[in-house]
Amino acid sequence: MSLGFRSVGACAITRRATVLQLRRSGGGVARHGYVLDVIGSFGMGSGMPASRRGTGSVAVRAGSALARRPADKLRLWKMMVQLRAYDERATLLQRQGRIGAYPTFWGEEAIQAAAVLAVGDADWLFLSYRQNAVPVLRGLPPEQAWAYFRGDPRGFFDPSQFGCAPQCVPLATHLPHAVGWAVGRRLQGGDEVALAFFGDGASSEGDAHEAMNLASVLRAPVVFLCTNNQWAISTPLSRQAAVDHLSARAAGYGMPGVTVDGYDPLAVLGAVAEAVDRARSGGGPSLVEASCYRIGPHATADDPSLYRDEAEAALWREREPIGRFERQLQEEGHLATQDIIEEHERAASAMRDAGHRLDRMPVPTGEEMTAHVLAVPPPSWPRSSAPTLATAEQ
Amino acid sequence: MSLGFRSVGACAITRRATVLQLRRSGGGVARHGYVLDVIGSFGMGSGMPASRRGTGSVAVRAGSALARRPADKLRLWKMMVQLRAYDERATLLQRQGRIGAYPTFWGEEAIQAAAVLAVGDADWLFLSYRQNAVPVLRGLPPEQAWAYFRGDPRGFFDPSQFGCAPQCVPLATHLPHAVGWAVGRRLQGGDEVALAFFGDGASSEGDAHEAMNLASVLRAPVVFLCTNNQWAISTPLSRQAAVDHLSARAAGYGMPGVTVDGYDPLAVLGAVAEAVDRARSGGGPSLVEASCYRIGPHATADDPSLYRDEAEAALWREREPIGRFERQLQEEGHLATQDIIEEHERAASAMRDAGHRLDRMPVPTGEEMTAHVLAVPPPSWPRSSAPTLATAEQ
Amino acid sequence: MTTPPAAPGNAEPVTLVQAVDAALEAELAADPRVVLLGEDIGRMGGVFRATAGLQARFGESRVVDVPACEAGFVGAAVGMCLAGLRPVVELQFDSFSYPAFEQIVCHLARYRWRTAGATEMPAVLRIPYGGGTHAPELHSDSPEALFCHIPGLVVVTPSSPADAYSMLRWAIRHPDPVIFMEPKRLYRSTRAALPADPDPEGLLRARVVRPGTDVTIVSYGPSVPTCREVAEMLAARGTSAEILDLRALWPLDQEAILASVRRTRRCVVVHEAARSCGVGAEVAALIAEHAMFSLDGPVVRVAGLDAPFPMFMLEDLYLPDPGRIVDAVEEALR
Amino acid sequence: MTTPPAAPGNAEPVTLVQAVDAALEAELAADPRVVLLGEDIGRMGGVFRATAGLQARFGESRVVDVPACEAGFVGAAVGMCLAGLRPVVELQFDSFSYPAFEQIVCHLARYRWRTAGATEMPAVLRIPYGGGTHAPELHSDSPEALFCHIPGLVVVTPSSPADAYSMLRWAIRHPDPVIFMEPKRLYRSTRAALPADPDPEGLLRARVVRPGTDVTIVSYGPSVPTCREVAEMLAARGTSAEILDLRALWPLDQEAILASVRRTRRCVVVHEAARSCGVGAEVAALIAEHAMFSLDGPVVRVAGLDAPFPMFMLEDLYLPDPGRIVDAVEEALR
Ligand SMILES: Cc1ncc(C[n+]2csc(CCOP(=O)(O)OP(=O)(O)O)c2C)c(N)n1
Ligand SMILES: Cc1ncc(C[n+]2csc(CCOP(=O)(O)OP(=O)(O)O)c2C)c(N)n1
Ligand SMILES: [Mg+2]
Ligand SMILES: [Mg+2]
Repeated sequence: MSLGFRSVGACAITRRATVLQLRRSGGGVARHGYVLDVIGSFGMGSGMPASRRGTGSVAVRAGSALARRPADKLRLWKMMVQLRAYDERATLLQRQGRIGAYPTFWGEEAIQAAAVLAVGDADWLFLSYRQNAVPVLRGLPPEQAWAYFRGDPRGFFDPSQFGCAPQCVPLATHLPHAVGWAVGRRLQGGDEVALAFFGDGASSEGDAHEAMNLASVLRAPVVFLCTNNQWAISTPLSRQAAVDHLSARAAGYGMPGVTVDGYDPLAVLGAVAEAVDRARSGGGPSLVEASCYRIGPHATADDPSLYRDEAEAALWREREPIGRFERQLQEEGHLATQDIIEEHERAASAMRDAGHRLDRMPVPTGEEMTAHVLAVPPPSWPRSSAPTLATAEQ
Repeated sequence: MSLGFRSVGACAITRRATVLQLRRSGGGVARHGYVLDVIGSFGMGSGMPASRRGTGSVAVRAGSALARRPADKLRLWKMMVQLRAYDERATLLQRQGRIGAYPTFWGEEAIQAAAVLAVGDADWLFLSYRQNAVPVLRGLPPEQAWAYFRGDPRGFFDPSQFGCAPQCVPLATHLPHAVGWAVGRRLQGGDEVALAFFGDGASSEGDAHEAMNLASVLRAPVVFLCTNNQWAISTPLSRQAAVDHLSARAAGYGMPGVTVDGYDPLAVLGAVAEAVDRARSGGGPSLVEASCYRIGPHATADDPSLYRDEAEAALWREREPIGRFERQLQEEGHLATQDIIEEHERAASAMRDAGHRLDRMPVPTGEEMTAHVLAVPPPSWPRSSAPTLATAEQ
Repeated sequence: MTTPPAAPGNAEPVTLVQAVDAALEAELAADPRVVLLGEDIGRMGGVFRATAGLQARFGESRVVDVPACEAGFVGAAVGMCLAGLRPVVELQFDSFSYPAFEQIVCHLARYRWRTAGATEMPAVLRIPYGGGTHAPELHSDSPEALFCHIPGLVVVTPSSPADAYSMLRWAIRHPDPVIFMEPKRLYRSTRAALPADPDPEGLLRARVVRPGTDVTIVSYGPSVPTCREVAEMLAARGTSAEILDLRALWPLDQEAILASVRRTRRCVVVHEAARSCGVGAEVAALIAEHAMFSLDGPVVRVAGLDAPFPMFMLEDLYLPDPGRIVDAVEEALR
Repeated sequence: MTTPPAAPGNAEPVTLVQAVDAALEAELAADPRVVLLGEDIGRMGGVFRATAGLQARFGESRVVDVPACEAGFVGAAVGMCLAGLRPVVELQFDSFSYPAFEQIVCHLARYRWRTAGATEMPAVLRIPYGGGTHAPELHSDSPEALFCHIPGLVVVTPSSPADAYSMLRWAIRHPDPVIFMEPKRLYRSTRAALPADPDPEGLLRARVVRPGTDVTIVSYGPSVPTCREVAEMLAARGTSAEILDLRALWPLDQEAILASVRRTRRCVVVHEAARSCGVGAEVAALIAEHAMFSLDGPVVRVAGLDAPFPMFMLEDLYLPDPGRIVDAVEEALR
């Protein structure tokens, strides 16, 4: 068994002019990695088409301003390691035919972990398929998350138990849910915040617009977190939008918009935490864009070499967040090499065990097709005797 | 018969802090009336909520920069007068029970006439219900336009004959049509531009977003012209969007966005003409917002006193575009009072005649329900013998 | 600010739209989790005045005016259900349910299933539907069969003020999502007293509007009064027609339909929605599967055409009228 | 960059999805007004590879990759029709037609009518549909009946590579909007040679897949091969089943259905879409109206449940399988 992690040892960033431009902050050794160029400056720069002008108004956040307590950093790192272990185990399970097609999120761990850390326990997360492991960070057994990909209704869970809505398949359609949930909680006297993940592809759907506008009109406590990984299956960002940064949409809703480096967990944490605070204190919704690159295929069935240069993906793979964060934590003296090896091993072995539990889950019965469709099934239906499948218990 | 116009004699603008702020340009006697405040400045100004910050990036156009040849101005004015006569006659026809519910556009004549003048003959216009008279400016007999409101399929016309798509009832759904048409014409080697009207209410629909984004990605030659009249039936702009100017949306699509005074025909003409030129020369789509106020009810069946202070509407009524433009043309020496009276009389009488022709239109037959649904009706349908109803000919 | 809605148990007869208003008021008052969402429902009280007075009484956060974004606010209603509320959404007109279709099919109808029963979706979508009001294009559609084909939704429609009141109160309390189709043609056509004590159990059952022995006319919503008229005409000619008002379009009251047609041995189904794959097809199929050999005549459907609802000058030709229904009965009796 | 699509008249047998690709290629080559639109159809050749190689051959402006906005690009297709083009839109999966529903119902289906016949809408919406592929949630729906209920649309579905090829070429040339439902379970299940010379007249007619005398099994699309299998099983037991492949779901080939059931006097209808108000209901209603007294048994429907398409471990239980169909035939023969 491999250790299950592919942290990058050397900081071999090549300055490139493609899709997303990164540069070293301050010119010296990167501490918190990379901050995005001020968008206005490269938006106006060499060779950018005039249509990109509009992005000049996007606010930019430097990851370096957002250091946190060491304990938080370590917690964040452990969550990322757990996500990585889950993702790699899931990919393996798929290759072994133990689950069906699986949408890997390899490289997006910083965004997901930081977002979960930035919200409170009572806050809810609204997920796309690519955040399928986020409920695991909140206690869902991994085998139950995988049961979903095995086509087993036991993959379904009770959202209120984990503060996570189920992963949403139709793009952007969960964003209005986040708005309604947040407004609904506020109406009942709560101060909870909804955080909704969506992708660059999803940003083109009408529901993304309707949700952001509705949230801004109702001043709903919602954080819209866009994982802009530059790809929607085979569609590059340039074919998805005529702006480089989707945070440029925020101004049109009168809400703050910010772009952060999605490979920098502290930058994401800072931006999301600020947006969450603002939402909770009545300041309304925000749009946070975490820029990154979809390093893996769209899903296990996808062959990206059909539509993109995989050498580009390989370069981005070197920038993946976990190795970089570990290097930083080591430099700061919070982590030893041994800790790193042990944590990855622990996480990998927990996921291996979960995989075994998945194999032992009983096969669902046909009754489950109709058991939970309606609280009051019509008289013509056979009454189901199956209990609620809130969690898989073995 | 009244002269059919309610031009405002005196320039009695009160500076008010409500919905849309107008001020005199240059502080002296207004030439082209009023230009919008630079949005950034009043967006940041006294008492504006923080959520409005986003509007600071909106470009602003001064109407005064856009003088045109006198002949153009007179043509523009005559079109406005024709629209007014149509609208007032239609309202009368409705009161007399000769047509059904009718959505008056009283006060929006400057926007509609200027837009039609700004595009070329081969360009197409995509309309909402409130632009129902625009095809008349391009030759559709008024009685045929009214037949639509009488519930008569003879109100349907051949879009290619007038370069106008039929008025669209479901909000914003015609905006993607404009994009597809424009892309389609370009693919066939044409250089035509599509101009699409929509309202502040329509701007909240997903289709508005999808169309603007799609147009910007495809660099489609489309001008999106938003008549922001501050109301969507009973919903005020503040409940529709968290920005004061919907042109703020443009930046999010990487397209130019501009707000102009919708009561100033030359300001609208200038902004739309510039956007049309840009579109035609390959510069992609633009968003032009014409700010105004829905002076009339939503439609004849609506009672605005249920939801708004009609005194406010009355104030806006004083700012209506025709009287103001006439004053300006008089000051510039292009027009005498007698010309004004005569033109309004001519227009009103033409519309009165059209009303008579409407009354003489034969009642449609039941065959027309199925005649034009399919080019190839199924064998089980009775074949229709009715010919195409391209125009109502009497 | 407007006419106060009729109170339950009030002897004062009310119209169907007032009954809707009264039901909403009663449920808003009874349960703080009930929230209304819709375009123009607040100050204005809705384009049909079905929510008149409610925002004034219950405030802007329980009677919520929303921007023009049907997918957005139906989606928000799904989210509100997740937060434990019971949203009642007004879709302004039939055709304006189409932009919310994805939210309805993918989420409202499936969320309970997708959470293995852990989540309830007690939302109600109120949809004024049907023609006969001289309305503009796309304001007269009858999309109910679409919703009947979508698993996970309950679809109901009243045909009288009393049913509107009872069924809407029932729908709001029902734990599953209910598509509540309101026959807008009947909004103001008659008045009736509201029932003091609606029977919640019976509301998913078909109602015998008028008993008869020679033919069963199955209908619902806006066509029910027309069928009643037909029954009078037929009675004058010596034919006794039983009128069945389905009330629930999904699930169908299969027993009531089958029992009636087995008795009368003839059946006509009447609705104004398009014929193909409409509710009438489902009723006919039910009979073809379970009662074919009890019948002495064909199951005849009287429906809208498989053509767009026409411009309103022609709508009387499109809508099932007494003449067409009588012809169909004659066909069924042959 | 990918396998070249099979050429028409090529003796080389191809799969159904290759037949789709070949039909698109042939029409793109034959008519410069044909344009393809869809998510991932360009470089990638579509998630099912149904457009493989086409962008390389015809360029980015005729094989147009679009952002993820189904309403937007179906709406754009409506606009392209107005501009005189013949757009062919790929909706990536069945359920992703729902966000485009308003555009389909309000515009694609009504534009010709709304312009009194002056405007044609010769668009084709290609929708891969149905289950049986172990796909994720909302990737196995069968929404065809929804489209059959919408006036103004033609709805067709092939069940073999040869039909896919001929019917798609026909659909692209047809002047009315065609919803072209592609049975994704059959995309790669068999191979067949493409017809050199498809018969355009016959394509809206039902096809007798296998003649028989004792019972008519009416089906379409993905269920046709299952029905053929059932026919073999029944033949072994001495029952002769006639299999009718509808091909066109709207308009139905009423004559063919009625002629067959009048001959066999028994009928079973099979589809995997939900039962209520499905195509099976329409077929049964047609029989109940026009051939009831020719039948010696009930019209039995074998359909999906009125429940969401299940998670894929259970899909074999949901899909009409030979066992359920045989049971239904026995019921019809009783
Ligand atoms: C409404 C809808 N249309 C199409 C799809 C098919 N689809 C699945 S993933 C995807 C791309 C999404 O890209 P993005 O939002 O950037 O998310 P990512 O996959 O990069 O995480 C598409 C088009 C879908 N799931 N939903
Ligand atoms: C999709 C859709 N939803 C709802 C409606 C009902 N409706 C008709 S007009 C209107 C308000 C539109 O306001 P706006 O876009 O500002 O245009 P205006 O009426 O001011 O010209 C609404 C909600 C509709 N026509 N279409
Ligand atoms: Mg992406
Ligand atoms: Mg408006």
